[in-house]
Amino acid sequence: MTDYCLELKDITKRFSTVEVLHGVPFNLRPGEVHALLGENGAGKSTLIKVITGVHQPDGGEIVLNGERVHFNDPRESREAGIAAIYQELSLFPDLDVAENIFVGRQPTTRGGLIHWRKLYAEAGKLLASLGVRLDLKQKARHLSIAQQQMVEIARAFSLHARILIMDEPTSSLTLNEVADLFRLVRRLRDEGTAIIFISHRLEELFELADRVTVLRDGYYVGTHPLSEVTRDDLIRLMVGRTISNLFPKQDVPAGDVALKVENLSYPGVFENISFELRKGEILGMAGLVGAGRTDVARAIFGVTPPTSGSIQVAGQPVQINSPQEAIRLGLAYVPEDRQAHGLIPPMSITANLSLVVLEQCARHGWLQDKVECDKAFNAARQMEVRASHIWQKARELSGGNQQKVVLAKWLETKPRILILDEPTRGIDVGTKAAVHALMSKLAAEGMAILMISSELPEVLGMSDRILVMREGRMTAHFTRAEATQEKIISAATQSVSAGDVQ
Amino acid sequence: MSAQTAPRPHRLRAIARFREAGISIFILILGALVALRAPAFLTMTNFKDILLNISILSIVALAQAMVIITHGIDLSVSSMIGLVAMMVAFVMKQSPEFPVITVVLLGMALGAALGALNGVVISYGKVPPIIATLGTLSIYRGMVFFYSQGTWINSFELPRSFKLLSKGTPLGLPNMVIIALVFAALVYFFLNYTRTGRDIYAVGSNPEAAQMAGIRRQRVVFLVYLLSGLASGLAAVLWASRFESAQTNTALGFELQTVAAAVVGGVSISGGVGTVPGVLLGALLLGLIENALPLVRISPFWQLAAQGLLILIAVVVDNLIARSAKGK
Amino acid sequence: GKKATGPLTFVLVPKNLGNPYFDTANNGAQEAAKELGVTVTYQGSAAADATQQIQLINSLIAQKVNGLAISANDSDALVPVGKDAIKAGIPVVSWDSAIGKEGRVLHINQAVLHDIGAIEIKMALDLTGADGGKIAILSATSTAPNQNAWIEVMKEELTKPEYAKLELVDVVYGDDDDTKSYNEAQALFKKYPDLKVIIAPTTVGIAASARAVTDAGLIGKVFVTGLGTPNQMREYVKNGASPEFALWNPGDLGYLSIYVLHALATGEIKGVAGEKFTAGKLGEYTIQEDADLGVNVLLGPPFVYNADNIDQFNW
Amino acid sequence: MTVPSSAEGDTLSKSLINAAAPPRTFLARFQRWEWMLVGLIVIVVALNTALSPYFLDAQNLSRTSSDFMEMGIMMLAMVFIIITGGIDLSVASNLGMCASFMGWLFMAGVDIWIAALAALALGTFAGFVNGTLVARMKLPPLVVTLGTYAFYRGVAYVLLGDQAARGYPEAFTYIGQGKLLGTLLPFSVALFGVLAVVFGLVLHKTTFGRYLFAIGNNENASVYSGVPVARIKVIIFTVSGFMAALAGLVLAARFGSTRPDIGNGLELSVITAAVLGGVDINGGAGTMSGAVLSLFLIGLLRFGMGLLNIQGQVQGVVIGLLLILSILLPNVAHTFSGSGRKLQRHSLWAIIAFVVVFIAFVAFFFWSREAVLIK
Ligand SMILES: Nc1ncnc2c1ncn2[C@@H]1O[C@H](COP(=O)(O)OP(=O)(O)OP(=O)(O)O)[C@@H](O)[C@H]1O
Ligand SMILES: Nc1ncnc2c1ncn2[C@@H]1O[C@H](COP(=O)(O)OP(=O)(O)OP(=O)(O)O)[C@@H](O)[C@H]1O
Ligand SMILES: [Mg+2]
Ligand SMILES: [Mg+2]
Repeated sequence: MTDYCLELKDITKRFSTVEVLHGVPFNLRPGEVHALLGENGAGKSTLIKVITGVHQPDGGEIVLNGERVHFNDPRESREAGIAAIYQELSLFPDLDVAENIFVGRQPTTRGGLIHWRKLYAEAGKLLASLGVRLDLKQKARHLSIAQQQMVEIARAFSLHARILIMDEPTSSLTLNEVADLFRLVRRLRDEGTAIIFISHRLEELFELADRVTVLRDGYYVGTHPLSEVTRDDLIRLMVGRTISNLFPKQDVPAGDVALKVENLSYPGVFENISFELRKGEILGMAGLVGAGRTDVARAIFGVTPPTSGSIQVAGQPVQINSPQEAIRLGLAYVPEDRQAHGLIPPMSITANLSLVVLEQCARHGWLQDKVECDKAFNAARQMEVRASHIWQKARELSGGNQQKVVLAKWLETKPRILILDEPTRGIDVGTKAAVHALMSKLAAEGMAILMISSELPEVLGMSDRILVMREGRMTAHFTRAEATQEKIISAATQSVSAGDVQ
Repeated sequence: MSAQTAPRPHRLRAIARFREAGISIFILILGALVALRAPAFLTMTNFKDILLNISILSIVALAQAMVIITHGIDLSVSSMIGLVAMMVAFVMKQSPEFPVITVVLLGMALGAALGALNGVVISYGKVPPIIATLGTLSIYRGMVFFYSQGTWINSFELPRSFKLLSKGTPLGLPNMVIIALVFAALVYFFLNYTRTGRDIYAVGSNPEAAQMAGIRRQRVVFLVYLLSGLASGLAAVLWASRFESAQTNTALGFELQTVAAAVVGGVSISGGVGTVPGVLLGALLLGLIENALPLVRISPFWQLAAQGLLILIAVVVDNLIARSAKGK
Repeated sequence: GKKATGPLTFVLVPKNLGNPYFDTANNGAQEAAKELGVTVTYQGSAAADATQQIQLINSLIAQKVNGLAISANDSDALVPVGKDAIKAGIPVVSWDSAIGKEGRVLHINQAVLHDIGAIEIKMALDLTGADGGKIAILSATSTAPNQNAWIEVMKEELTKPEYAKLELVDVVYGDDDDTKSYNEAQALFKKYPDLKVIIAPTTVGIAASARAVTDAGLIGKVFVTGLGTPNQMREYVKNGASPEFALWNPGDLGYLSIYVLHALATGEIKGVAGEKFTAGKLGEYTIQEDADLGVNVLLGPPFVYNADNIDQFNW
Repeated sequence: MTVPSSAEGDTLSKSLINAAAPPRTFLARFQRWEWMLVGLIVIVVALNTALSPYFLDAQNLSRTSSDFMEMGIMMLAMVFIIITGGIDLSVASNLGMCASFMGWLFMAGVDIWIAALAALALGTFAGFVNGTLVARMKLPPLVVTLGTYAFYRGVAYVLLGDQAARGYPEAFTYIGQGKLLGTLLPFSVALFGVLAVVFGLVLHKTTFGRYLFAIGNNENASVYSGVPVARIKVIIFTVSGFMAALAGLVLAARFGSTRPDIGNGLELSVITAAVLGGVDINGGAGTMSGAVLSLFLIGLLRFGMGLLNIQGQVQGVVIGLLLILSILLPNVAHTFSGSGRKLQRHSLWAIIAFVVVFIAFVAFFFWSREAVLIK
């Protein structure tokens, strides 16, 4: 068994009194892609962080190239040749794209000074090989989540590490970027790099990984070559049952127009966006990274009001200048960046869940603890949030569970129009099915849903109609029957010379 | 104070220059208005005086800016200046034959030691910067008092060579101005062309990410406070030389001026953002206001109000320009 | 108040600590303490600020000391706490800077207001010579009551015929801050290129002005005078930037304060006009009363320092 | 490791989360920090009682307590602001401006109560200006209030110049000097007590208070969640302005007069009290009880040191040390008791280097000092 470059033996990890990893073994060979799979909160990210030294294990040992190691912080693991992309993105908002890639190890001239020209040249090359078109001098602050993810990937690749760990790198990427990424990953693998890969998109695992290790509730379930298991096997290993009917959107007769958007523009970001959204309908919005879908959603929700164009809610023309007004009009928006916009990480699950409906938990401004607590408990239960209790801090939750809290929080407002931006980003298959079922149910009850998603199967499966955006413009509009993967991709990538589609 | 070339290729350079445009324009307008009312403003002596007056401020403000870029603040600079100035003055009084250069080094070393204490408490002791330096602000000031027992060192007790350190003009400009310019150039170089310099921005921009990216965050944080102490030590020597005295209340309240110069110069109080030219312009603006108000014969009772108002206007104008630049 | 028995404890309260002027007063006070066989402690706040000074006095009242001699940071703000102290049976006198009349038994006046203003103008004329010329005043803070009173006197003096050639062109404030005073002095040279004299009735301002004159190379063109301490001014008296300046002896002021407190605490005097008492080496004093200062004791005329005598003093 | 059978079942039927609230009684909410402050207060009281016979004297405590009330009044609103991640450096200047305005009006013959109301209005407006610049112009609070710090104090000088306003009627000075009928309790202390309760309740028991914490912990997410962030910021700065003006009235009443430099420098004391009280300077955490306790701690400590004739500067050193050590010591203890992080060789060298530098500094300090002072 000496051909393992990394071996974990009986890793145990506790957070205060709660044990989240119970003696987990894991091994990795050079030149393989080893997938890590498990439900939300199963302990994948924690395991990764134990490997890289973000957390120290409470038990067990880590053997790297035959030697027992102990990392006090990520720097040490990095020096030992391990590079990682964490689930929570960690760019430097005030540094530009190129410098973000090389931070801490900028190329220098012989005199030891930073060689800026070389830095930009190399960053450009790297991004080009990933198929990303980004302004190298743009500050990371202005990047979308997906773009940030690409920069993180570029950074990890530039390290030329012997072990590369990627925790849900594709969670907000679209097919094209994923394809580019996989091409690169394969090349690295062929060069002998060992890769740990985490994703909730099972198709990706089959496409890329050689072996898979499954965790459940912090326990080790098993390791299998992917050639020997089926999708259903994996799901059963993960959740202990099978899940059928992944995209169950029922057909509901569309009702009145709930939201009508006409010629919405924000110069330089998006132009002339027009669409209608009816009650009971799910309108999918597809597009590549940076197509401007999030910006449109934010404009509608009043975060950054559009400079021109009109919005009608239930037939009434409205002016939405702030999220508050949007909420009052019955809109809800589940943002794509849950850390920055969705959650208040240092506060409890309860406080997070009640934040948007705080007035309902209060009488004349005085908080009614009992009401708040009940509301939060029910909401968390319904969404199957996995945590020890509802007073746990949101930042201590696993990524997927955080996403569930954000979803639950917005559903609490009982919106008439729900805008979902990457709603199932980082959510495991089981819960994803539940979320999809929920969306379907809500639509059936008359809610109008605008769903932005980079996961094409989700868009295709859940939407009644599909809009495609490219570079801030609408380029196509399909009904469910017309839409195919190919058509969407082509609309998302090729500019339509004839201008906007109605 | 000429605009230095940014290390980045074209477009960003244009933006970076534009970033300082707001305050530059404001300085020009203010200068023009003052010149109209007070002809004495546009004289060589006056320019020299302004430069002299902002030299010390620039040095400390640059160090303060580095601290602020890491998302910290050093309120203790004024007390460090007070303490080091007193100690240096004591040494000068005791041994007037000491070569001036060693005194400068001594002052910097003493300041660095005080800064290191701040740095340890903040970086390794994890005490929030504002709390730690609010504490050392009064601790170091108390030490001045304890050290001197209330004695002041006066002009006649200081050797001439020491007084000339700040005012001599062997190179055309007063030494102090040259020292400040050299210091600014070094900081500029450090911040833009060394990894450690870039680490300062990285740490301020996202501390956790910096740690993950292998930057020794605590070391960087420690370093900026050390540098802040070092700069304060240098400033203290210049201060004692320029004002030819050391008193228990030397530089009292100066910390707010250094913070003001940095933030007026575009250093973001939430970390990660700030440039050397910006800080120099910030110091220049403050120096200009201080110089101009007496010259234009604004009633002394109005001076403080005018000063505050001008700072506010400068910040607002700068903000509006920056925002309209982003909107385009 | 009630007559204290036992060993007496008096407290000398300066405007703030760490100022040689006040420390010199304390030296005088300690000398008096030794002569009288009493204890004198020297207690001040960190900053020259009324709020802090009141806190300090409250804790001194709580300790039931036998007498307080206070140099007030704010003549009015200290009145209530002074009253409290008197009510608690503690005699309160003010020195150097007065507390409002109701807040103390009497004030120990370093020099007659008028004398100080007059001597400053006289020194200015000495410096300009008979031809006169432009003069400016650089004061401390615009709120300092004694400064303002002196400035008033100076303006009155200037109306006299012998000073007709002197022209007061400006009054500026250096806030007793070295840097600000220096800048204000610099600005004065620029505003008035033919300025002859700067009068700075403040120890901080006079030193800063003299240094500004020296730095600007204006020695012999612009002269500085006013109120200063010998050590601070020694350099500038010798280099000619400030050939003469005035001040009383703060040591004597502290000395006298303790004698007055002692006389009050032992019941030797009650603090009404006309009473007489002897203050050690300083001789006999009479308590007087006038409209501005209320009941007070006058230390004596201010002393003029110049190149001939300055080396006799070290404080 | 095998999977225990309990994990085999249907996830949906498994209870995933617990509502069991951690104890939420008043005492439990009294977190570690507050207990530490209580402990420190007990120590200070015990030490002072042992060292000075004058300390535990109702009359004395009553007299000294009013010395800290202006600070306390401003601190209450400052806690709000700091919890949202902001800061208000202009409070003491605003206090000065309002007190001066009142004095100016009074000297111009306006009835004192009308002048006082006008001063309250001015302070409120000044706070509103701060809030507007912060919330609407999106300028950092530190920058804005650094500007108004100079401006408001400047206005005080413009109003009163070299004059003092004096002669306030007794009915008015009662606010700062009076005691509640028949008791030793100063009116200002009672006023502060009532306000502290109100502010504490608002902070911990209302939606408004919850919003403050939300903003301090994640302002962006608060905006997305429909929290009226801008409005709340304007409100808290306005309240801070009002409280500064109120503190100005109390201080002017206590002084019985106003000069434009009144209350100079108090802002740092106010901030010190708040942060020593456990209010997180980065926003998002803190309690009103902690802040109030720390105010008492500082007051008792200063009074006690005053009784022991400890000089003002030394008192500053003690408070400074207290501020740093109260946070540093628990952190250090935590690090050393910490989880298996062993001391590495280079950190050992660093510690040695630091100690050497420290000793060298101290040695030089005393050597150079004695060379001059003792001769
Ligand atoms: N800092 C922490 N404090 C307390 N509990 C934590 C902390 N970090 C993680 N946990 C808990 O550890 C468990 C595992 O979390 P982890 O992030 O490893 O899950 P995951 O498998 O990555 O899930 P996901 O797919 O949702 O990202 C979760 O129950 C989580 O609540
Ligand atoms: N044409 C463009 N030119 C420059 N910047 C753009 C353009 N379109 C979008 N952006 C910027 O790119 C970022 C991504 O936009 P947005 O997040 O709306 O895209 P998206 O379709 O949601 O993509 P993602 O899947 O990456 O979230 C935004 O910051 C936006 O300002
Ligand atoms: Mg995870
Ligand atoms: Mg998006």
